[in-house]
Amino acid sequence: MLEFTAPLFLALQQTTGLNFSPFFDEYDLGRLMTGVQTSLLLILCVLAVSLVVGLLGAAAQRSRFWVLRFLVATYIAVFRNTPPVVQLLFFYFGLGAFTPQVDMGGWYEPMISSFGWAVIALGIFGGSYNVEIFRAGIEAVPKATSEATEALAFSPMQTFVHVTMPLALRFSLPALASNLISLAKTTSIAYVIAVPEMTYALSGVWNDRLNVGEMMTLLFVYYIAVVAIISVIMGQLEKRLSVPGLGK
Amino acid sequence: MTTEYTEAWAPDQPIIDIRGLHKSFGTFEVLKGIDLSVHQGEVICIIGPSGSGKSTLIRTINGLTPINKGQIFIEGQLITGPKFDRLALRRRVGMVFQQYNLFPHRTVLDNVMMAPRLVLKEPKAEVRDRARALLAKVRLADKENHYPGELSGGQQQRVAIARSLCMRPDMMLFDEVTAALDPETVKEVLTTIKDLASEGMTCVLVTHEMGFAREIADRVVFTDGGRIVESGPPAQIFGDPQDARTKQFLSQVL
Amino acid sequence: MKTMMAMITTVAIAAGSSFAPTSLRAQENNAETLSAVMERGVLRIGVLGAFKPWAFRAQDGTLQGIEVDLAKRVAESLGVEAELVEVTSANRIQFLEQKRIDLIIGGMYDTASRREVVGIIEPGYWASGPSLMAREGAIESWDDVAGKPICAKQGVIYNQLIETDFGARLMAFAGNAEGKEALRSGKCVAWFYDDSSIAADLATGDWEGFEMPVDALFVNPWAAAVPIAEKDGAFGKILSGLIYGWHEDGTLIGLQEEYDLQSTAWLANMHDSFAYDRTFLAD
Amino acid sequence: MTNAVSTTRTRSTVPILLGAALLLASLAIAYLATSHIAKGPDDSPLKVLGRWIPFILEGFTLNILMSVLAMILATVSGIGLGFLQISNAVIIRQPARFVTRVFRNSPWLVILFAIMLMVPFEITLPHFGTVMIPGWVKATIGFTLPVMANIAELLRGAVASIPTGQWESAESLAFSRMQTMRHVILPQCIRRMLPGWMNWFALLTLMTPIAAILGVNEALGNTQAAMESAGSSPDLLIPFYLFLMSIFFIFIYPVSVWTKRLERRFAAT
Repeated sequence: MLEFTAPLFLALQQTTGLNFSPFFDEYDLGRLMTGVQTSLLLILCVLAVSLVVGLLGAAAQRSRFWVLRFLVATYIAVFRNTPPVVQLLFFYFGLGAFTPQVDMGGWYEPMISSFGWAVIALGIFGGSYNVEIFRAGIEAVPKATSEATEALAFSPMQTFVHVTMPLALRFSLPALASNLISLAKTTSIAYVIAVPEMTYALSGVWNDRLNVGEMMTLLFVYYIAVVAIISVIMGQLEKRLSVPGLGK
Repeated sequence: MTTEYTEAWAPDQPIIDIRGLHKSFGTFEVLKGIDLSVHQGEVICIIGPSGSGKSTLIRTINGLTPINKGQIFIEGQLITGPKFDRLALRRRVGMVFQQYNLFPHRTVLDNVMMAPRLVLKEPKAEVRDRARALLAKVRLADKENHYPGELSGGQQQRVAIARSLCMRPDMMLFDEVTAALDPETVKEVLTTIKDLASEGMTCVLVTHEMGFAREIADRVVFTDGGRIVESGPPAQIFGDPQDARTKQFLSQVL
Repeated sequence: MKTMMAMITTVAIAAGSSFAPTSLRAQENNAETLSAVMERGVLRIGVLGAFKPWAFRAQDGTLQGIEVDLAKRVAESLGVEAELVEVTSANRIQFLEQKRIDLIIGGMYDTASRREVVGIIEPGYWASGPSLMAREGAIESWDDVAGKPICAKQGVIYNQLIETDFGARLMAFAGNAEGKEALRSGKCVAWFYDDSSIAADLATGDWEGFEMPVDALFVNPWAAAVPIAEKDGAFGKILSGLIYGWHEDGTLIGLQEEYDLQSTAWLANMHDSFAYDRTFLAD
Repeated sequence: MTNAVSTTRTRSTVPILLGAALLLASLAIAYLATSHIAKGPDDSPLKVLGRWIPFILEGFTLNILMSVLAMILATVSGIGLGFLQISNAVIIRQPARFVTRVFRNSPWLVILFAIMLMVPFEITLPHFGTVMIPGWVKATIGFTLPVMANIAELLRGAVASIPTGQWESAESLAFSRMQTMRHVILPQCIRRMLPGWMNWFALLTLMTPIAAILGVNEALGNTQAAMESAGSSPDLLIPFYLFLMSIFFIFIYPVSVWTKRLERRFAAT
């Protein structure tokens, strides 16, 4: 790839002074590629964890046990009202100190890497918003619908799985899309615990090459593209799940 | 048809037997002692001013609304006791609501098939055949792949009736099923109910359609203030009401 | 030696108080900073904030340390107030370019690429080189880091080396505190940073069970820096003279002792080679 | 009303108690987690924390200052941008939408980096001479931009949600577009925007610690500096970070509770 881009971007640098080093310098290209891969994987994992946490939380909120409901309420209150950066640092440095170490053949590494902690911390952070979104979705399902299922002898579980959840999911989609997008953007703060995602990778490049403007432009383009991709996927999902006459 | 359900009950006994029923919401007493029995194949219309407890009464019959005092027997079984299996009851008693309450994310055919498949775990092919037959019966065979949102209110209400019938209930409860409909679609729903009644289905209806009540009811029950004021054959209630309140009510609605 | 002599002469001229006005006027085109500083009465020096014992926050919130000391000395020599601006290694050059600060005294290596963008003041006032801090016995030689996670700090110039030359996996944190904490809690096998800083950490007694198992990869002077246009202007010359003086009169070695740092060969050499032979003063 | 459904409704009117309980719990956890590894009674992590609390709180005032200033700037500029977005002229509308889009879709940290590194630290104004922009001011600008874009979007959404009948009836009364906007549409929009606006304030405040990454001495930066100065002992981490989370929580939680109440009240009407 480098042999195609290098002449072009070297010429660009000579004529305009714009230094897009990842497109002609092998080391910087490596950083960029690691950055893209790590960032995409991080976003994917964080979104997945946040969705699972959100669903579990929303289900737990409907539990008959007040202790469980109180725990979920506490979880939401704490994670939605404290800074995500501090949460991340707290998880990584605070709780990370108590995780066991794994023998890597002569040296030890923590069982949960900085990437792992970023997934956990950001997933839980994003999940606290998803719980509320799913709850709102569930509350938007007309009560009369579950009345009908009751009259038809559905069990509460059957009602939840076959009627409430499918409807709640559809009602939640727009809010969910915007939360997932904002969560994907928030993954950039994994920078503080040295996860080699995009912001980390490119800041490394501009520290060494002093090409802040160029790398910043790349960074903006990257995140706008990521947001666009998530919007498209969520839009497609909304379209596929859309049912004539529902939600209009 | 109902032998596996109860042995003590014989078809000549009341299929629904309500005794001394009381129900309060908070401090407000909605039902102040209702006694009502319905026999198999009977069509009962409950009429009365709004707030008189008609809807609450019909909802207690399949346990949607828990009661405070009294007893309800369905096919000889006490359903108001603590240990009663409500799900088993609801398989026997079909109910249709004012707001059709179809599942908007499922097609018409799926709506009809869902309960027998999930609750009764019946084989798919069998349920599908029955569902199609029922949709044909409510004259909606051509709409089976439509979604509820694409249908008119009257059509949705007929799907709701088919959906209930697909559970093969022994009796049907109709809670003001035409109240939310446009006038032009009321008739198609009433026709469906009439067909059902003429086939011998036990039906209890809460309705504001006096003409319809007069036409199909075996017995009309007038409730007011949480009590049954009077009941009797439609000719008697509409033609020669005994109680002053009945007279006044009928003079307002007729 | 010839250049050294030339330098000293120029510095002497530049710093000589009676000649200052003339020389300032002569250097007008590249004396912007100095005149701005004098006019303002405030010298803004960029120092690191979490870089013990060179620059760090004391409990009362004030900045203290060797570099802070030096920064104040510069201001004092110019007869202006010192305004300390906390910078990070990732932003100090930008700060200087944008004229937010007049001068960097912030643990910055003198390198060829930096000489292209900022005015590096000769001589350096300190020197160090990249080394490792690790749990005792964990690392024996530089080759031991291959394939292992190594903590470092964002924006340190030699970070790249440990990946390219030794095949380690670099984990760079925004601040030293986080990087060292990551080492302590076992997130990486070593902390890759300056030997001087590591020695300072080990000297505090807070790092029992840790060691500096390898020699520095190289020894690199730390230089103060001014905007590139000022390097050969009055401001650059004055600084150069001041730093020369600190070597010569033992100020730097004194600070090394004051802050309980291990004495380094580099400072001693500088002191020896700059020392002015005053024996002739003896009667 | 059936039992199965009613459980979802019974929630969340214990906010203040919950907050207090959380704070106590976090301090208790901090104490339990650290007391047994403390070196001695004089040097326990909580004692160390106690000594540094004024320094951390001093940093926290900067967080509040940044968030309040950024919110004011973002509200004014966001409303302006929002109006540009719904302008009738394409030439105004399109650039406004583009700006909104860029700032809504970029991470806070990236915007902050961009502002911190690419905006000069000193500007020359015609009458004031050279003015220096301190780091926290630049950070404030960096925080303003994403909030501005989102407030613009809030405004656009709120205006769009006003039924067209309102516009038509105002038009039939011979109101100009500006008059309609001022006297009919905006008063209704403010009500609709309020919960969203408060949400953004909370979010903004919670993002301010990222300024520490770029060297602003706010609460997080001061917390890290404090731990470093206190000998960066590992048993400081949990109490220090928990304390930091607690002060943000105490500040933001009432805002969230209030926002939720407003949301519910507006949803009800």
